[in-house]
Amino acid sequence: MLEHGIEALWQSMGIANLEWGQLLMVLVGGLLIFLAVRKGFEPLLLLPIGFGCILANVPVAGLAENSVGQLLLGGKPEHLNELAQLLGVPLSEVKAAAGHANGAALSAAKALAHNLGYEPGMLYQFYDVAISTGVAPLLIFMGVGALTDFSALIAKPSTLLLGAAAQFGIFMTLIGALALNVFPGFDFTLADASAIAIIGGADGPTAIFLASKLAPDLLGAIAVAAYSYMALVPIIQPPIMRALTTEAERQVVMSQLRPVSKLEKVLFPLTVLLLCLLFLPSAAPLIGMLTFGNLLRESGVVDRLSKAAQNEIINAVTIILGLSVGSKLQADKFLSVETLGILALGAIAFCVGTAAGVLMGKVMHRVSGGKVNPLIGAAGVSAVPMAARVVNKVGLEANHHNFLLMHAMGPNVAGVIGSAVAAGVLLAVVGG
Amino acid sequence: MLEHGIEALWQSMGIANLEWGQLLMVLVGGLLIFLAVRKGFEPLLLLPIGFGCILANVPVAGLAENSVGQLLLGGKPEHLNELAQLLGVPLSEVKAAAGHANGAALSAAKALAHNLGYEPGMLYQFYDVAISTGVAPLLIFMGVGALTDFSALIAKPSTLLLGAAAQFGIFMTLIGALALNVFPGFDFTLADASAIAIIGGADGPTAIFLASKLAPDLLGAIAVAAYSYMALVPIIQPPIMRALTTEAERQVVMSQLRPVSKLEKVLFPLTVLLLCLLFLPSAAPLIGMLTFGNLLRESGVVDRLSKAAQNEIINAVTIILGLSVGSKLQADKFLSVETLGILALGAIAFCVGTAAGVLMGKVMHRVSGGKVNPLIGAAGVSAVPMAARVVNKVGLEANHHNFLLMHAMGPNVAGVIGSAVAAGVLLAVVGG
Amino acid sequence: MLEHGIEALWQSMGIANLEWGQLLMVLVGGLLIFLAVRKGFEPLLLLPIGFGCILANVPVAGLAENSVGQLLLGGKPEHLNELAQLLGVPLSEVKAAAGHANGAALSAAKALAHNLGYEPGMLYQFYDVAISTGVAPLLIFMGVGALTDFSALIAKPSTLLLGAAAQFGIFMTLIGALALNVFPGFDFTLADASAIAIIGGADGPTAIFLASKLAPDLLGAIAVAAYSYMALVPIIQPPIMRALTTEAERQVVMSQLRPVSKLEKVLFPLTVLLLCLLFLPSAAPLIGMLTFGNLLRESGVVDRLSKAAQNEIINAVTIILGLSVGSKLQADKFLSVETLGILALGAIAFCVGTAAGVLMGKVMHRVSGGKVNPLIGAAGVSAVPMAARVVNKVGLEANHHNFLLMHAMGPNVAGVIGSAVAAGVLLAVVGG
Amino acid sequence: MDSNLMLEGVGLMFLGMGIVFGFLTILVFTVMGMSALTARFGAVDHVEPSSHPPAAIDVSDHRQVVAVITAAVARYRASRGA
Amino acid sequence: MDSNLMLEGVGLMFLGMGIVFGFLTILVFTVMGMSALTARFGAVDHVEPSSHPPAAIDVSDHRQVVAVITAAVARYRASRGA
Amino acid sequence: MDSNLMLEGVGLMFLGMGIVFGFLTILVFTVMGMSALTARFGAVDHVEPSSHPPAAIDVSDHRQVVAVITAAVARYRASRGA
Ligand code: NA
Ligand code: NA
Ligand code: NA
Repeated sequence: MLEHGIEALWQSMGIANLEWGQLLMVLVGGLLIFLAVRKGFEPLLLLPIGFGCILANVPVAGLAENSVGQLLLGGKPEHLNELAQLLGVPLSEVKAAAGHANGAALSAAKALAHNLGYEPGMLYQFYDVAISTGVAPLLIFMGVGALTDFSALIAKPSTLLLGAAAQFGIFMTLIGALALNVFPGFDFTLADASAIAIIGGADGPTAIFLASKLAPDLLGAIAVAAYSYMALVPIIQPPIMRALTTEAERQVVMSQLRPVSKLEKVLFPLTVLLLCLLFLPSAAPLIGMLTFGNLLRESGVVDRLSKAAQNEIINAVTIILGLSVGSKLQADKFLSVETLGILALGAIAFCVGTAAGVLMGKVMHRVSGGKVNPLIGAAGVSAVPMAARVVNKVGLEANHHNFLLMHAMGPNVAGVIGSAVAAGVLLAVVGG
Repeated sequence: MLEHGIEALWQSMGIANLEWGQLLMVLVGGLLIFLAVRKGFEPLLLLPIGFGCILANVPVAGLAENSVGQLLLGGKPEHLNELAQLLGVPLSEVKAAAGHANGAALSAAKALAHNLGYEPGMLYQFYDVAISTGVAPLLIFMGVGALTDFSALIAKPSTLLLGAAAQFGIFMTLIGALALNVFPGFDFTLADASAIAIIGGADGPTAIFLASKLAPDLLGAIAVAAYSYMALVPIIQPPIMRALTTEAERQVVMSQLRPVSKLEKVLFPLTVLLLCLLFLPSAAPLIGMLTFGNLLRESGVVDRLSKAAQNEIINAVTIILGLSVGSKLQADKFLSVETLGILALGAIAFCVGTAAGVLMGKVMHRVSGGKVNPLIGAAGVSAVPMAARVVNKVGLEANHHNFLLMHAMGPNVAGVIGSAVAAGVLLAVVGG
Repeated sequence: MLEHGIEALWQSMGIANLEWGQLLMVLVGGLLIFLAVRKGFEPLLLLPIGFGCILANVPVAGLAENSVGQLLLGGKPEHLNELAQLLGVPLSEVKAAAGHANGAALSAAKALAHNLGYEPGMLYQFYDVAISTGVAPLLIFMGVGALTDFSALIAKPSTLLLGAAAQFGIFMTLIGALALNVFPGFDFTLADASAIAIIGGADGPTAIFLASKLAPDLLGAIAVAAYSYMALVPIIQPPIMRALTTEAERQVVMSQLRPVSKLEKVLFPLTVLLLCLLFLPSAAPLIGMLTFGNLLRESGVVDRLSKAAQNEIINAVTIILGLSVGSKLQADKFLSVETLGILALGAIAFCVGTAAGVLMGKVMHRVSGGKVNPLIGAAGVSAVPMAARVVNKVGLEANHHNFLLMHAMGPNVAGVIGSAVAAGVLLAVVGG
Repeated sequence: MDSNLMLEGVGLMFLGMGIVFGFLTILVFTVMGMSALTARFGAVDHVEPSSHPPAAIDVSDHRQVVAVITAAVARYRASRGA
Repeated sequence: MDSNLMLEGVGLMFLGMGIVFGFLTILVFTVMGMSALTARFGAVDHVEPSSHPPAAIDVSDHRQVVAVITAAVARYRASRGA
Repeated sequence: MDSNLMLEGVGLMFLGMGIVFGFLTILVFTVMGMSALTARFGAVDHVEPSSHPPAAIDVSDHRQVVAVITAAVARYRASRGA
């Protein structure tokens, strides 16, 4: 048994099993960590995602595999035989058959593997608990609600329209994804295209939540694209903002926002929830948790819970969520031309969303008789608070005394609501 | 498919599906939030419960439904057929049959729905993980233990008898619940009556724990009643206290409590645990976690863990617990005459418990030769620390220099142990 | 039914059911708590373990039993009959048969008990979620990574060899465990022996992780031994260190360590991970989480997450982990001659590991031309940071100006990596 | 088939943007109405200080916070002295 | 049937109050005994300062606390200065 | 059988110690190489201060920390005054 042991050990070594794809994905993971650590690209998410990516591609270990995957990876021949028998295929096709199994067959295969003593890998368990259930992105959304001050939006509700316009990036991307199907190698369903499109929402938890429901296989690429482009907002947005506005428009100084009462702040999340209940129940998980977190914050009577949502819970969940997303960056799923398509579409999504927001800003500029600086429309893509800061910066370039930050916060947080609404529409129509 | 999409979207809108019951429950949820935020009614629990109530009654979304409920809500005809076939009923009766399924049939129906791709709603998942398992109320009880100083009780153990007497409210309520069965519309089993009775324990986690074991369908109403009346303690108790005591009794000044050594504080939770082990193992989960939390606190060597139990854990669990309890406030379960009965019985429970505590206080007043102020008996209902503060306030009315707060803390924390013991009895006899 | 109730209550009392073994285990739990609280023996773990031990041995309650165990404990006769039928044994043998069931039979028995309404006990649930899955020890290992500063090791990587040598304690113990099989009452398999051997790693989470995979039944004894001996390091190590070194060797003053750059600290965890990926994927869960935690710490861009890993997460997980380990201290499993063997082997493991580390230190002393103080080899067993402090203390005895603490930190943290590597080898060869 | 899918996508785009704009426009007016109502009943805008601090579980909070801060400040001073 | 249930309820009431009083009465005496024993062995009532701080995982705690507090106090001052 | 198991155990010991030493020896050299490379590119050793604080979710963090500390210090003082 010892020779068998040594042989087993050698067979268990990474270098004896490392595939090119896995090596490439390890480099991708390293790149994500590099971007997070050295370039400050959304490190709270991209560092765990990058690390999870490396772990998911450790050969043999199968950290991102379910119990059936573990059986396939290191299973004894008799166990593989049992699995083949269960799936009704010859032994040579068991791997492919298991990969395509779903519904009752997958459940049965998992039960068999579990009874034979194979347990799912660590990252798979994280994914199963945190993302499959939808719980992790929703808890993060609750934390976002508890961290967000909607005052600017309440003071000037018309900025909600800027948050609406910027969602055009989502739907243009949807068209783009379907258009890509004319190229060989692309075969996006309407569900796939919808999941990809949500990148244009510029909102991480919403993107992860929707992708986990509509296209789990693409989740890794979608999350990476969403967070990467959010980090690139300061580079992507300014040229578009400058191209679409005149110097005079950019110089517009906006009047100070009125103060907002505590009661308004308490009623705002309840108002949003009520409208969601009446008109778009499919957005209820997202809008519900966002407004719940915000109510914890604004009610003023549950500071313990508000702080927990803003700190302990969001931090712990972010760690698990990041590793779980990373688990979807397995070579065989990520290394495809579709991923390149998703990355390209993501860039388009941000550009179109920004442009749509700015154009809507120009409309409001006209309608308001010049009181609205169209730049703030760019903040409608969300990417809170980076997009608002970018608006402020571009505004300052045009007029050194023009601080647009607070005015951009309105469309900025409106964009969060807007993309949750868009996600609700996609879930209702495509996910039904 | 697009027309189908629009049709699906309209069908998916809340206003097209909102039932009267759901609308009413949304108002109930709003009322709970109002009481929590504006009136300070136990906001840590009632705010999440109220919000969970609204979410649970969002039409179509089915946030509080299990996977079978999701299938029934939005399932394709062929899937409904499969379910009907599984349950052995015609298609027209599948909803009713699924609602009554339990045991193996329910397991099979859930497996079918899961294999067909239906996933339980967010709130159902929270409930399933947090309350069905009993874990959330027990973790909160651990936190209560870590937050509670039993010194006053150790200094004067005889006050435990006051905590015992106040549990009479529990058992009178049990009789009351059974008596209600003479009215049409009421059909409480012994298990139902026991779960309702525990409201008299004036202890939230104990009530939720017991109700989840004995009468899950009534859990929502029971939890709402328990926390609401706990918030009303300053209004409910004083008249009863004044009616049952003489001015002279209320003026009794009690001698200062002796200091308690650190060793006593460490041994106290172990002592309680040991008695529970010997005499009432069915109370072991509750008493075990309470004394564990208290040992973390008093041992002085695990401050990291004690602080975690008092803060991070209890806060995070409270959020999930509150939303989970709210998920049980679905219209079809909550809107019944039984709920009104539970609310009425809850009021009786608090009144009887207070009265029994005060009367026992009078007994101790006599026996001790006038050294005990009978008011402190009212604190025996627990509702820590509100009941003790009420005692202090009523005592100060009678004698402006009579601070009873510390003396009332003894029966107050004794009431926590007392109601856990009562819960253990009910579990052993009724839950067996 | 009331007489039945009283009878049921008496039958449900602890004193009517307390077995000698349970009483003994309650005393063992009390002893662990005493050692934790009064003697400062690793209280963060031993206090929860001790408390969990008492809870697991509460008679009747079955807090550490799965749903099948609950059925056996308090099941109705007809349910016991169903179980016997399922297992294909007569009613009289159902207890034994259920105890030995595994694989598909166990799954079926659990499903039956669940469908009949029996739910697993609280501690069993904790164990199932926290340890069976491997998640809790891995999250603690992440926290250890986030709390550990590897600077000393990076400054002097050759000290890794001291961490390697000290793992000899592990493999000698493995031989010892197999040798015990010559005595009646011992029947350790290679998996059992491997799980026991890991005590020599002097690393709690690694020991719990490996034992949960290779020998869950022995996990309680292994964890207790590991943490107890870690607390005894200041007593166990010094005599061995003095016996194996000369006064002159102990007086060696080592040159100050070079400063380590931030970039090195960031690259170190990635380097370790890469080697693990290439050469020992079976250690990937342990090494992965350790290096992930360390990267969170050193990257400097995710302080929120690093603090969460060091505090909230590790504290909450420690509480659950401790109680879960305690649940494995049930009388029928713990009270056996094998436990005594494990305790004896654990002592050997620490002694041999210490000796091997010191001897390797002597080799490095020679090779380096006397620059290395051989005492620091003793820190290679890990037991961070206690072993390093012991080295410092023994060094100071020999030379009052000889502060070895920083030099001992290198081998000390190397020992953590070393035992994770050893665990990986054992998993690959034995667990395959 | 493909052009069919494309058509569906375009339809979804119009539908989606319509609903997003519709929903947020309704929200604009609802928030305006809410603010107007709030302003009218502005007198009640101060949460009455609840006479009874509500949280049973907060019983020892205050003392703990003080203790934690005391310890923290002491350590901070010690660390400055060191 | 109903009156039967009622009878059971009354029985449960007596049983329950009996056990609650019984349990807590035993607890009264046990706690008294525990306190008496404790007083007798009062000399050992001070936890000996453990010579070795026990928590392996606490290694960098102190430094971190100091760092956190230092940062916090600095921010506090900055915020006052602002 | 038993001696067979013993043999396996001895084999596992040699294998295990071999791999532990092998792995850690490779690690020694890799870390040395890493440090050498790092020293060569030491000029880039300072993380460029990212012009955009990255965390969307940190938006209100600073203000909260200040608020918490302010409150804490106020309580601390109150507790000293008391
Ligand atoms: Na958005
Ligand atoms: Na009570
Ligand atoms: Na070690």
